Amino acid sequence: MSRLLLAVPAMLGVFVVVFFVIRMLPGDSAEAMLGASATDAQIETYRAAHGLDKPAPVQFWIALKNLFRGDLGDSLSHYRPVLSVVLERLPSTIELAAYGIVLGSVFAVILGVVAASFRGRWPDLIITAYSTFGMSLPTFYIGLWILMVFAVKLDVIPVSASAVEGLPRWKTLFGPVLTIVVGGSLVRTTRSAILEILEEDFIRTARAKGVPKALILFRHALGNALIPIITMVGYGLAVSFGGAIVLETVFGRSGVGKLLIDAITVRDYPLVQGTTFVIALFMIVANLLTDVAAGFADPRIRVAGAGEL
Amino acid sequence: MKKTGILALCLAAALCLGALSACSSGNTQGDGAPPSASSPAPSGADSPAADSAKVYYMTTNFEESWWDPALFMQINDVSLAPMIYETLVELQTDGTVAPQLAESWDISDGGLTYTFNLRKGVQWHKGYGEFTSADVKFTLERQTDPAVASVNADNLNIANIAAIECPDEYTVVFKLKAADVDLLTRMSLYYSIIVCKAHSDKDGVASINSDPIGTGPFVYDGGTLGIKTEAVRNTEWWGDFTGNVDRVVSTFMSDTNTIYMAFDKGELHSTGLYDKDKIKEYEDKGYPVVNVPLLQLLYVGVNMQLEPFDNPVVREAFFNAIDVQYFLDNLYYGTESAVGSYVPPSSKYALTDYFKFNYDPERSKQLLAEAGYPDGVEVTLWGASDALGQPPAILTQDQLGKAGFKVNLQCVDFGVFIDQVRNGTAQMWVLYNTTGAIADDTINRYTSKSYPGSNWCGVTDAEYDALVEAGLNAKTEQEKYDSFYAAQRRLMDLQVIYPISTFSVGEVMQKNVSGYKSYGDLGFRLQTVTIG
Amino acid sequence: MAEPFIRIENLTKRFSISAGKRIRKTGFTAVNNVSLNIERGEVFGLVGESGCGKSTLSLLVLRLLEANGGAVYHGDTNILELPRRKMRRIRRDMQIVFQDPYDSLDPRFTLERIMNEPLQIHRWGTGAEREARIDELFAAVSLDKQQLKRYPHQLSGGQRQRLCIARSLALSPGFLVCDEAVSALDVSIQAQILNLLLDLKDEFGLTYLFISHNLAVVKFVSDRIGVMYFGKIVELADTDELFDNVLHPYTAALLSAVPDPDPFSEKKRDILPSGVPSLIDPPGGCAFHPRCKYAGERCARESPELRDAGRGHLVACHRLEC
Amino acid sequence: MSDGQRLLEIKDLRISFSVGEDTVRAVNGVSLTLDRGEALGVVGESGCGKSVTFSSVMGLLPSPPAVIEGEIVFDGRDVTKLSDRQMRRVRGKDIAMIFQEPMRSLNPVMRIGNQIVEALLLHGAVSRGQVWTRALELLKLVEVPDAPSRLHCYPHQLSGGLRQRIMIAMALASQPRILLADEPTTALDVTIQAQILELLKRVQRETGMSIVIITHDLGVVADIVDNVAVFYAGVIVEKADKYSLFRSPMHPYTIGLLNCIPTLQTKRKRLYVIEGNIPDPARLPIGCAFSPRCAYATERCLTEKPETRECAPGHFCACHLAGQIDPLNP
Amino acid sequence: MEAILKNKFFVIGGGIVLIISLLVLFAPLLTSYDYGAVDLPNKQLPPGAEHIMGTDLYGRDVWCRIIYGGRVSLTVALGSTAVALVVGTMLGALSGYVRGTLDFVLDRVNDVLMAFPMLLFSLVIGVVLGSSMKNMFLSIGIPIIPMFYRIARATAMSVGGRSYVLAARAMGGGRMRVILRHIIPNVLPHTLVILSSAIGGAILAEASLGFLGFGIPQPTPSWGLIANDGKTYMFSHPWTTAFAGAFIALTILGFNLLGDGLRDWLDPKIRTAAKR
Repeated sequence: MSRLLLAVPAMLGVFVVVFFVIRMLPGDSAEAMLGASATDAQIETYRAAHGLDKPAPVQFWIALKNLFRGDLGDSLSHYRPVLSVVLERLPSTIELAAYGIVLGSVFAVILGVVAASFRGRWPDLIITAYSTFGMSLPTFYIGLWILMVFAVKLDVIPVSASAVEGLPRWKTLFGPVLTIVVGGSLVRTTRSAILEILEEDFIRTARAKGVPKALILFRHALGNALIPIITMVGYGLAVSFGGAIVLETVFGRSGVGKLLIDAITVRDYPLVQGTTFVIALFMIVANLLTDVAAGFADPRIRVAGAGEL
Repeated sequence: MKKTGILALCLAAALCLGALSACSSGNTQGDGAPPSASSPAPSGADSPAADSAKVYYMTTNFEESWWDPALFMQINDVSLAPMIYETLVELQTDGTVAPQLAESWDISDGGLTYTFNLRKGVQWHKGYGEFTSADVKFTLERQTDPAVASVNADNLNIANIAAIECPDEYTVVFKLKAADVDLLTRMSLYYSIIVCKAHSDKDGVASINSDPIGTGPFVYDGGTLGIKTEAVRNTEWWGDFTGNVDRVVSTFMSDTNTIYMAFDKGELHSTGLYDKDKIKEYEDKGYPVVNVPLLQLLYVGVNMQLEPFDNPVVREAFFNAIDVQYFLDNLYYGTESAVGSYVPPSSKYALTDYFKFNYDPERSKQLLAEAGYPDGVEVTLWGASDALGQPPAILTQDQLGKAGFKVNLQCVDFGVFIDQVRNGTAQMWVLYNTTGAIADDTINRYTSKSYPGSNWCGVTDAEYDALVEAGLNAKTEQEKYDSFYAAQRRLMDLQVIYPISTFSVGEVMQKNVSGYKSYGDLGFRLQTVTIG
Repeated sequence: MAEPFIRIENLTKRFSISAGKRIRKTGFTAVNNVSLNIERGEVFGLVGESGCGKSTLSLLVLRLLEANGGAVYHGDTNILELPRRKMRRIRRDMQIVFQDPYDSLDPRFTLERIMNEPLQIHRWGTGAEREARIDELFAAVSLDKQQLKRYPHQLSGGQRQRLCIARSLALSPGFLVCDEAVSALDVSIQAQILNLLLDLKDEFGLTYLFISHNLAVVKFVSDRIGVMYFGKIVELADTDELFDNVLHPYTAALLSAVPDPDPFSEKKRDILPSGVPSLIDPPGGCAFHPRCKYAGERCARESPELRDAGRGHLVACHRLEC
Repeated sequence: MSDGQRLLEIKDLRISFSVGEDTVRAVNGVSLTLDRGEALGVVGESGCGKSVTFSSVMGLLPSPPAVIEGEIVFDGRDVTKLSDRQMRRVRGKDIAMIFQEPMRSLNPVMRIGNQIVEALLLHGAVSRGQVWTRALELLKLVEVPDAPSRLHCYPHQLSGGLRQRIMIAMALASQPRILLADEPTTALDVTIQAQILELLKRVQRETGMSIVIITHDLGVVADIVDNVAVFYAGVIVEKADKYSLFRSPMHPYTIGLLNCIPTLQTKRKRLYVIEGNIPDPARLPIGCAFSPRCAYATERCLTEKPETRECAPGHFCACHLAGQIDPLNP
Repeated sequence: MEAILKNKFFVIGGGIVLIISLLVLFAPLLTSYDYGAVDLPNKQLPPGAEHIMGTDLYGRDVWCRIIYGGRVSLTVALGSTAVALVVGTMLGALSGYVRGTLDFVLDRVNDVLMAFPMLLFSLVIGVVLGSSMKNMFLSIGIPIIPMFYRIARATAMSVGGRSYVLAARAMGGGRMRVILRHIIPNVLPHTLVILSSAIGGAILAEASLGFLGFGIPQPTPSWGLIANDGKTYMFSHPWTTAFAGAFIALTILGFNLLGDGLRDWLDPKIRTAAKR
């Protein structure tokens, strides 16, 4: 609950930072949008029409007032309210991030557990090497290869998923999600979390009780390892969202990441502010959810009441 | 220890197999014929109607923004626009104009009155009624409407139009203040696309951006700009629709690799490529390629207000430092040609036979030494960092390096690039410069009143200004040609712009696509195209 | 009687915990209005079970923890109100030895740097004088000089505790707090350190506040002993007086609970029921009444004050008055 | 008291670990027996090998680092040779173990009830049906107040004493014949310690199982056990019934220990002290391990490892000078 | 010290990083080509005798560009992570030990930094400052600061409670002295451990920025740029991207193994697990 209240200053912080940072970008929307052949007259008309000629503080005050009314202003490059442009593309990015994180985590946790249980022996080395290697390859590299293999060679999915009508959902997601899963870094976190927990005293008690190895691993060790893993998932979101920008370019998905890149290129201030605001909101809510989930997994937080001294 | 570990391992393996089999099973659902020469319905398209209706898949790789022609900077700002909208007259590839929405026209009292007789029975899309002279009047008058915020008022030379009259539904009369030799050419270009008055009255000024209404061979059929837009064939189109395309789908794809893969798999019927290697590759594989010249020119410009280029000797050295032939042979494989002036040949009033390049790096070093830079001069070369801008920038930097120029290359984000040149802080830059079909803007921008601003080269030459002034106010076409030619010769002599080559796009098409016709205004249109 | 070396008056410390969802601040009193005097040259023992507040008291006396109320007089100045700079000078005279020898030495410091730190903080003497001082201190705690270049993790538990003692004596303080100083050591090493502490007291005329949960160790080393329960001193007397004439029921229970290393003793064991009550909602009146077999109705109502029951034997229990 | 029927026999047990170059010899030839119903006290300072010995009895030492020689015979079988699967049928069923740190020995994310039920179900001691009632009985056996509500608590909601009782309940789940208690009360306050010791005495009396108390506190040993074995540097230096050990100790180390611990009866102002440091298992001296600290060390002690001899009925000692040292004033 | 040399992760990782650093350092000796020399007629040559790793789309020798590019990529990666390490550790230590309002403010700033996807933040700063190598230190460094800040703050909080800190204060040590002498030296090992994965992240970020067109300006070579140059012909002439990608992957693998080795060696629990 209290963390939610903390999110408000963070959100305002994001809004202010973005507002002024983007204005420091050299060149403005008029120049970037109208291109090299624009005449001075065209640039003046464009600036006047979109209120770019007002001084920054005035623009800031207007933007802030609109923000509280939930209006993120109109996009310069899309001639539509920013909110509608962003909401139109948000689902595709959220869908990508969600499937990526969920499948990625499940896949990574299993590999992490296997690696931990075979500590030091060949499965551990293979899995560690794979996960380190997976993390080392640039996202676009993995993405393009997956596209080449699954789309062109195996003809399992279309290359430009968004172009084709009536495609089953999993086909639109297969490429990008596989890229996230392959590049996932959660394997190492799971492995080290489990290794650390296997040293704890209650594991020794469980062995003294005669609990078999697999049960120790899945019930006792994994149960406790979930807490650090979930927090890492939350943190991994910031990284994977960055990756999403690259993924959307490679797989031709029109998501919020790509929208933001182009908005920056054409200096569409309202759109950049709106998109960053929505992304930041989504990120903070996601971090919050992971905190709550971590709290849920750890009874020491969920069930208050200090032990009788 | 052993048993349980293996159990966990099989679990992981099972998961992977499961994932793989799930997709391979997808394969057996019969995803349409593999990409063969016949009708390459995209393998992903499961919709049964694929084989009866001919759907043309195309792509755009830049961000499309809005449908309102008043905001267009070029005809292909929106890929489907040329097929949805139409103008009064059509620009032919040879520069002459032919009837389109206007069946005939006549010019009277010394070029001050133009009377257009409109085609009868032309219907606006989606039942917005018949096309009348009121639509033409509305299209021109909305240019000055602040709600529209049009950027094309100057292109249409609105200030020179005294009045527009509609004596009846099918005739419209333009009363000019002064003679405008290029009015007809203007009427054929993207900024004079006729928009529907009824639509604007009924749904408001901004409605054009959410639901574009035109009179062209294709009708807008939904989708969002920047993601995917579609248009369906206009069965009641007045013109002769010789092709067999029923629907066209334009998808936004920005990664070149993804585009090549989609094209190789037959998911795209055509795509515009800049990369000459790739074009050559497809040509060798027997794909039909149409070379569409663009109103673009690759050039290296310098700012004569900034040191060292304020010294004419340095500028002369610069004019000997770049090997145009190397560009033509190794970068463009002979598909492009050298240029006579800073205005590309495909633009009206372009001077084609004046500037001759000669490449003499030694002479350039010698000149630099004379100008006081015995061991070469330090300069910063600005370029755009996108896939199009990098190759010429790297080539230029390499060649200048061999001619005594120590070049610090700055390939930056386009916004940053524009800001540098417009503020007059960029010494030297290399760029594909876009011009209009009529050269007015390009020639007018180097007059001293435009510095700093669009006059990046910092030219403040009275003689050039006078020649440009005379050209703009020329009474007859010939007079305009003469003064514009003189102006171009004057600027080339100042040696501030070193034109390298023309630039064109290679429209690569699937083998079964035929009938593509190129148009004077370089618009991409499919009404004559048939999918085999 | 000379002015007491350390005078503690009504010292109180409350900790607040905002427990998770409940924003409302709940808290508990770890040290509840404690007053006691420590004479110069005396070993004052403080004994009590874990959670009774004895360690917190030690941190309050050295002002490593800010108290919520009361005063600590060193000589005639109340150190709780001293400004930072003056406080630094007073600290030279008061030092502390902690329980866990592995936790009280910075793993990244060599022994030499550890010994030099106090001298550097107070810019004491020149390089040579410092080296001599360190040799002198190592000799006092019988540590080998050659080990100066080594790291703490290369020493045994006993050696590390000797190092802590040497470090605390570097600025020749008058007052030394030993907070469970021997509890973490093995029995044979414990005996060596206890003897060392007593020798150092005589040699340097130190005053000790010796804190431990082990009654036998406190009895052996202390001149006077205070018994703490639930943040309060429940009984305070000279060592022999306390053990020969136990008054407070809790102290009696403590004595009986200590396992006697003699198989022949038929010590009847009276086992206290349940455990120490939760600090978050303390019982009313005397904190011990829920576990005390003599508890009367007054005990539940009113918390008893420390009163002198003769021969300086202070006790806080209603049973003795009536 | 034991009824003479042998349960466990450890014969010349040696355990060493290799860490880096040096090998840590934790146990250097330990032999002892445990009969049914016997309460054995195992005393020694840290690093003397007492915990390692009984961890190996439970098969808790992972074999790759640990090298185990000698035999541990239980129920006629040598436990050290059993496979992990076979050992799991013994662990928790016939031999149970509780540990020192109650705060960390219970799984923090599992409810108490589930952890007990897990112990019950493991060895088929109880069918699924009455497993919860059996759990409640166990909690009553270890005197946990209002047991039903405790089943649903998490470990962090209980005090140290309560948690140790839960550990004992879990250990008794399938009526083991031996209970190993490694420093069961060290981390507890003295009043709680008294409660737990009383509980262990009562449980042993009622179930008749034999119990091994590993501790460094001689007071705990004097109170609860029958015989005492004193460990030093991985070897048993002295073993006898508690009365003869306390009244007439023979080994100088035992004598030293008994005299250097302050008790409520101690009057002297200075403690008797055993000089020197705790032996480092990685660098043990050749002769008697205690020789560097022994006041009576002779030339022979420095070179020759003393044999364990029965110097008096039931009183074993590993010292060349056994019987010649006056225990009262060393 | 010798214990660490036995840790196989450390040795393999260290080996890889060492080899690559040597290659990059002695680049001038290993190739005579100029990484900027354009030679279009023989562009896109496959690896052969003349050009061991073939040439890129401008005819430049790929092997030469990769080892020179290594200088840029490693400097950017090390520089940016160094910035993040120093700032993150300092602020984290301060915030974790001092707590109070400073901690609250810094924590909120950290939340703001964390609310941005890493790549986006680098991108904006890169464009604002201009993407010279020096500025890349900031544009890639700043988004990584939270990674170090979080670990430093958590460790500082636990170290703050340790007895040797209390002892230092008891000796009269001022707050600054305690932080510099005790808190930071004991926090640093923990942040150093994640330095390796941060370096991996930095190299990837530089590559991704290049891919999106906001990388270091041409013709200065960096691995990310080389991989990006070859991207358009990735399937017809794969070697440019393959070699660049391999070097990126190997370096990151090396640094990560180095980090693993460091963590196992630094974390006494794992190191002494065998001795139990």
